[in-house]
Amino acid sequence: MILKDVLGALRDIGKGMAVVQRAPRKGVATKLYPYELPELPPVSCQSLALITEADGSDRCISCLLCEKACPSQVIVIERKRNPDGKGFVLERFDIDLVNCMYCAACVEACPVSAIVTIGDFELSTYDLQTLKADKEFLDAQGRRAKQWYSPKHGVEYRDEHGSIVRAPLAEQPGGEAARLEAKAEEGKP
Amino acid sequence: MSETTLDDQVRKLALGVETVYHAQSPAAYRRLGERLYGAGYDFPQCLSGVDMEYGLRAVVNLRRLRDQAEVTLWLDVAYEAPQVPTLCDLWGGLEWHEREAYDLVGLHFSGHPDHRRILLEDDWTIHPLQRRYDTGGYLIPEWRPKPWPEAADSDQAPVEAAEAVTPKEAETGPSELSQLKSLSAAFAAKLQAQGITSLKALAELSDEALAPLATAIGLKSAAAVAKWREQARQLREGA
Amino acid sequence: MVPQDRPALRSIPIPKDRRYQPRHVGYSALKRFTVRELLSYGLLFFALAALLVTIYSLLPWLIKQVPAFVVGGELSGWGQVVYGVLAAILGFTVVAVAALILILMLRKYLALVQNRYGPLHYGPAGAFQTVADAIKLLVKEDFTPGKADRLVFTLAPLIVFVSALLLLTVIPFAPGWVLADTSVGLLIIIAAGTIGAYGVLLAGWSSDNKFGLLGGLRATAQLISYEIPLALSLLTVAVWVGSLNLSAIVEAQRMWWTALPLVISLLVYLIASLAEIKMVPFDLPEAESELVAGFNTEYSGMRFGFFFVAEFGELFLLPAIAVTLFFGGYHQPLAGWWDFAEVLRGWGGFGEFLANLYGLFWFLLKTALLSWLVMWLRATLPRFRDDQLMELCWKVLIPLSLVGLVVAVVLRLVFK
Amino acid sequence: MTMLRPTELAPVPGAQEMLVNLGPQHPATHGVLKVVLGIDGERVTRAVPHIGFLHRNHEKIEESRTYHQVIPYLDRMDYVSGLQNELPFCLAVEELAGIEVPERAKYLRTALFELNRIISHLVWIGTYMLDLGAITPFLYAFRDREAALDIVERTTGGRMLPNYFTFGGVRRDINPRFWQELTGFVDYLEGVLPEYEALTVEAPVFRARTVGIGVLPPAMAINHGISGPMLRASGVAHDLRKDQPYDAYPWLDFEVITRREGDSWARSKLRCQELYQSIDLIRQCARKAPRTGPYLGKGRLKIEAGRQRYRAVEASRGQLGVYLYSDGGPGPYRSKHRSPSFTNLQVLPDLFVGQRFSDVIAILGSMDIVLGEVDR
Repeated sequence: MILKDVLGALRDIGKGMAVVQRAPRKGVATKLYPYELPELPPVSCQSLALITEADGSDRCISCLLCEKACPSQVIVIERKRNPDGKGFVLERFDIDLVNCMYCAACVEACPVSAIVTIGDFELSTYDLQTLKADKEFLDAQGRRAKQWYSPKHGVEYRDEHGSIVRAPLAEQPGGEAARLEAKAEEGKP
Repeated sequence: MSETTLDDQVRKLALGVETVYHAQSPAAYRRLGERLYGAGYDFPQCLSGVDMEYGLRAVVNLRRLRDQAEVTLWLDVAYEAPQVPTLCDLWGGLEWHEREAYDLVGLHFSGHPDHRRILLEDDWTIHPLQRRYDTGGYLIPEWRPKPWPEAADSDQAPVEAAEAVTPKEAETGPSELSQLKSLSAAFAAKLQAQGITSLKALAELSDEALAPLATAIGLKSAAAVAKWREQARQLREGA
Repeated sequence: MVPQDRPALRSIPIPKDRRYQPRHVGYSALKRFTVRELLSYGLLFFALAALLVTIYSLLPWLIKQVPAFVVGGELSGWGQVVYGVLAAILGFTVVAVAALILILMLRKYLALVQNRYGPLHYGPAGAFQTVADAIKLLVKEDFTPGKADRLVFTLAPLIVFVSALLLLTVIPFAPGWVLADTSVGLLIIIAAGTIGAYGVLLAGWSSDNKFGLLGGLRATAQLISYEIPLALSLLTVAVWVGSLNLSAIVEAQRMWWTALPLVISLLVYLIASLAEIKMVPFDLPEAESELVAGFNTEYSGMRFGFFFVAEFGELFLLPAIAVTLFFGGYHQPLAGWWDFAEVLRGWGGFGEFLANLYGLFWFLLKTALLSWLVMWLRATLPRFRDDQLMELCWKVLIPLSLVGLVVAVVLRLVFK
Repeated sequence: MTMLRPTELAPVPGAQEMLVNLGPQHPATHGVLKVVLGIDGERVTRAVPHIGFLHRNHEKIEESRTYHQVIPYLDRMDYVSGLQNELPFCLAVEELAGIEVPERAKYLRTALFELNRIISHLVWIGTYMLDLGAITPFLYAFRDREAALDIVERTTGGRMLPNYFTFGGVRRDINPRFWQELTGFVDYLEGVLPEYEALTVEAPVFRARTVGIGVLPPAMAINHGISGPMLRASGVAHDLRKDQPYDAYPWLDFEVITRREGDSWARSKLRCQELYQSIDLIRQCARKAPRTGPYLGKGRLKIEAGRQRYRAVEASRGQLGVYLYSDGGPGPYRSKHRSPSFTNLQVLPDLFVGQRFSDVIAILGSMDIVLGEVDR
C-alpha cells in the first residue's frame, strides 16, 4: 500500500520532469525588445498621432469632439476662425501622453479620422515633460506611422510616395472579406 | 429572430424576479433584513452607499441560491443621523461592504463589530463619495442639500409587502423543476409557460415534442431540452 | 459638480536628442543555448576546473619542491604556515569558480527548459554573466542593520563558507590528488556539515529580522535533522569498504561501484544532500515567497556572496562526495576490467600525470551529471512544507538509512 | 488601510507570539495586500488583513464621467482580465436604457469573455506555483498567455486594458482572422494543459502542500458571499453563466463544475477544469456565431432618473457586479462595483488562523485575488 503510494508519487514526479525536459522543443518565447521589434496590428493602441494628408494639410477640422470625449481630459485644443473661408484653423493641439489612458475614445469620436492610434513602442523617455505632446510631435508621429485604424476610414497606410491609401478590404476589421467586398460592390453603382 | 428575443425574455424575467423593498425607518430596515434572511435569501451580493443629495442611502442586493431570486433593500437616512443597523451578523459577506460604505459614503452602521475605515487611512477626515466633495476631495462651495422627498415619507406600504414574503410563497416559482441542475430560473418559467410544470411532464415528453418545445422557448436545438428530460427521468427513477 | 480645473499644458517642443532611440549594436549572440554550445562551454569549464583542481591537489607536492620549507622530509613551521595560507586561497578559488560555473549552468539550464534565453549579454552567450555578478557583489555596499550583532553578523557567512571549504580538503580528485589524505575523511565530512548549521542559525539570529530568524530556525532544524540520515548513509559505505579513508574507499570501487549493493543508502544520501544544499524541493530556509529571503534577508554585498558561493559550492561538493563514495570516484566505469588510466600510466612520469587528468575528467563528469539531476529537480518541483520536511526525514529517511545500514552489514558478512 | 486596534494587539493567551508583516511589499501577496500575522513558532495565531494601498476611488471619478467615458476606467479594476470588468456595466446600462444587442455581438463578447478567463487562470497557475516554489510553470503560463493576449490585441487594440465592449455590442468589428486565430489558440492550449496539470495539480509535492489546507465549508462560503471557483470548489453549484444567463450563454451547452473538498487543491483543480470548459465554450462560440451581421446594436443611451439596477456576471474570480443608479444625466450618478476579490478576501482570517505559516501562502494563492480589484 505504502509502496504503491510511493511508486505513484515517483511516477508523477517523473511525468513532471519529462514535461520540463521536453519543453525546449517549443523554442524560445522571449522577444529581445529593442533588437526584435514586434509586429503590431493596425488597431494597436500604443500611442496617438495626428494624420496629415500627402500635401501637408491637416485632416483635423478643430471640431473639439475628441476634447469632449476624452475621459481623462488630456486633450487641449485652441482654434481660431479661418480668415479665408468657413471653418476653423488649429492654433494648438496638445495631448498629455503621461495622463492619457490610450483608450481611443478620441479616435471613436473623430468624424474625419484625423486623430488615430498607432502601434509605436518607442515613447520611452528620460524626461516626463517630453511626453506632453504638441501638434508638431503628433504630426511627426503621424508621418512616421506605417499603418493605423480609424472607425471612419478603416485601416489605412502610407505608401512610399507619402500619400494615404486605404488597405484592401481583406485586411479591414470585419467579418469575412467577401462580405465587405460584396457591400462595396453594392455601393459603387 | 427568436435568438435575439430570447435574451430579452430572459432579461425581463430576471428583472421581474427582482423585488425592491424601500425601508422607511432603521428599525424597519433591520426587520426586513431578518425577514428576508428567514425567507431564504442566503447570498449577500452587494451593499452600496449612495449619496442622494437629500440624505444617504444604503442599498443591499441579496440573492437566493435556491431559485436565483434577487431582492433589493434600501434605507434612506438623513445626513445628520446616518445610522443604519448592521446586517453583517446575518450575512457575514456584508461586513467589508459596510465598512466600505462607511469609509467612502459616510453611513454609520450601528452594531457593526469592526466599524473602521477600510480603504482610506484611519485619520482621513472626509467621506469622498459624498456629493459635496469634488473629485479632488475639496468641498464644493455652492453645494446645498436638497429637501427630503415628501412622497417617500408618507408611503408605508412596502413594509407590509415585505412582511408577506415567506419561504413558501417564494417557492411558487420553478418549484419542482428547480431540482434540475442545469435549468435556470428563467428557463423553468418558460417551460412552465409551455405547460411543463412538473418533472413528470418533462420526463414523459416524446422525442417529437422536443423540437417544437425548444423553438417555443427560444432554444436553437432540442439538445438542451433532451438533457433536461434525461435529468428529470433520472431524478424520478432515483426517487 | 464643478468642472475640473486643469492647469494648461506646457507647449514645449520635444528635443530630438531626448527621444529614446534603440541602439542597434552589433549583436552576435542572439541565439539559443544549443547542445553544441553546451558541450563546448562544458569543455571550456572543464579545462578551467581541471587547471584549478590540479594546482590545488598538487599543492603538497609543489610546496615540498621548495627546499627552504622542508626539514628532514617533513614541512617546517614556516612551511606549514605558507602551505596553509596557499591551500586556503586555492580552496577558496576552487569553490568560487565551481560555484560561478554552476550558477551559470543552472541559469542557462533553467532558461532552456523555460523557453527563454537566460544570461545573454556579457561574453559569448552570456558566459561572463556570473563574473559580472560577482564583481557587482564585491563593489556593493556592505550593509549591517543597526540592531544587528555585528560580530556574529560578520562571522556567520564565514562559518558557512569554511564548512563548505572543509569538504574540499578530503575529496580525492585523482589517485594521490588529495589535500588531506587522512584516515578520518568521512568524519570530517560529517563534522563540516554540522558546523555549517551553526553559521546559518547565527546568520538568521544576528541580523535582527523576523524573516531572518524564521529562516535561520527552519534551516537549523532542517540541517541538523538531515545530518542523521546523511551520516548513517555515509556509515554504510565505511561498513562495506571497511575504511574511513576516502582514497581507500575509491580504490575499493575499481570494478564494482558501491552504489550497486548500497542502493538504499545512495537514495537516502541523494535526498538528504538535497536538503543540505537547501535546493528545491527543500529550499524552505530561504523560501522567497514566504520568508522573503530567509536567513540571508539582511545580507548584502560580499557577505551575501559568501552564502551564495557556499550554497552553489555545496551543489558541487555534495555530488562530488556522492561520486567518491558511491560512483567509483575518479575511476572510469568497470576500471577493474580494462582501465585506460593503466595504459597512460605505462608511459612513465608524464603518462602518470595524464592518467590523473583522465581520472579527474571522469570525476568531474560524474559530478556534473549529478548536479544536473539536482537542477532538473529544481526546475520541476515546488517546495515542501516544514512539517512535511521533518516527517520525510524522521519517518522515512532515518528508518530507511537504518535499513540500509543493516543491509550493508549483512552484505559484508556474506560477501567478504 | 488602517492601524491595528489595541484589541487586535492584545496577546493571544497561551501563545508566544511574534507579529510579522506579510506585505505590503512581499513576494507572495500578489500586489500590495498587507496581512499582519501573529505566529507562534510556525503556527498562525491571528491574521489581520489591511487593504487600500492601491485605492484610486474609481467610483468617484466615474461620477463625473459619461457612460462611454467610464468604460476605460473599468479595465483598471481587475487588470489581469481587463475585458471582463466592462461587461456588467454594459449589461446594466443596456438593460436600463433598453439597448438591443445583436446576436453576433453577443457571441463576440462571450468568446472574448471566456478568452479572458483563460488568460486570468493562466496567470493564476503561474503565480500560485511561484508561491509554492516552482518557477517553471510560471514561465510556461506566461508564454501561452502571450498568444492569447496577441489575439486580444489584434481585435481590440489593447492587450490588458482593451476598452472594447460598449453599450449594444462591441466597439469595432473583429479582425478577419479572429475566429481562426481563436480556435487555433484553444487547440494549442488543449494540447498543453495536460503538461500544466502534470506540473501542478497532479504533482505529488503540490498535492502534499494543498490537499486538506484551507477548507472552506459551503455554508460559510455562501454566508460570506464567496463566489466563483472558491464557492464551486466548496460544492455549491452557483454560476451566473447558468443561473442568470447573459449574452450568448443561454445558447451554449455546458455544465457547472463543482468539487466537494473545498480545500486549496480543489480550488486549483477546479480552475484547471474551468480552463477546459472555457476552451469548449470558445469552440461552441466559434461554431455557432454568425459570420455576418452588425456588431453594434442601435439604441439611445438615455436612462430615466431614479432607475437603479444591480447586474452581475461570472468573472474568472467570481461574481463581478455593478450597482448602477441614474439621475437621468449623461453619466452614472453612482456606480458601485462589487468585485469578487474584495468579497472573497473577507474569509482570509477564518482560513488563516490555526494554519502553519507556509500554508498561509498556499491558501492566499488559491484564493486568487487581484489587488487592483480589491482596492479599486
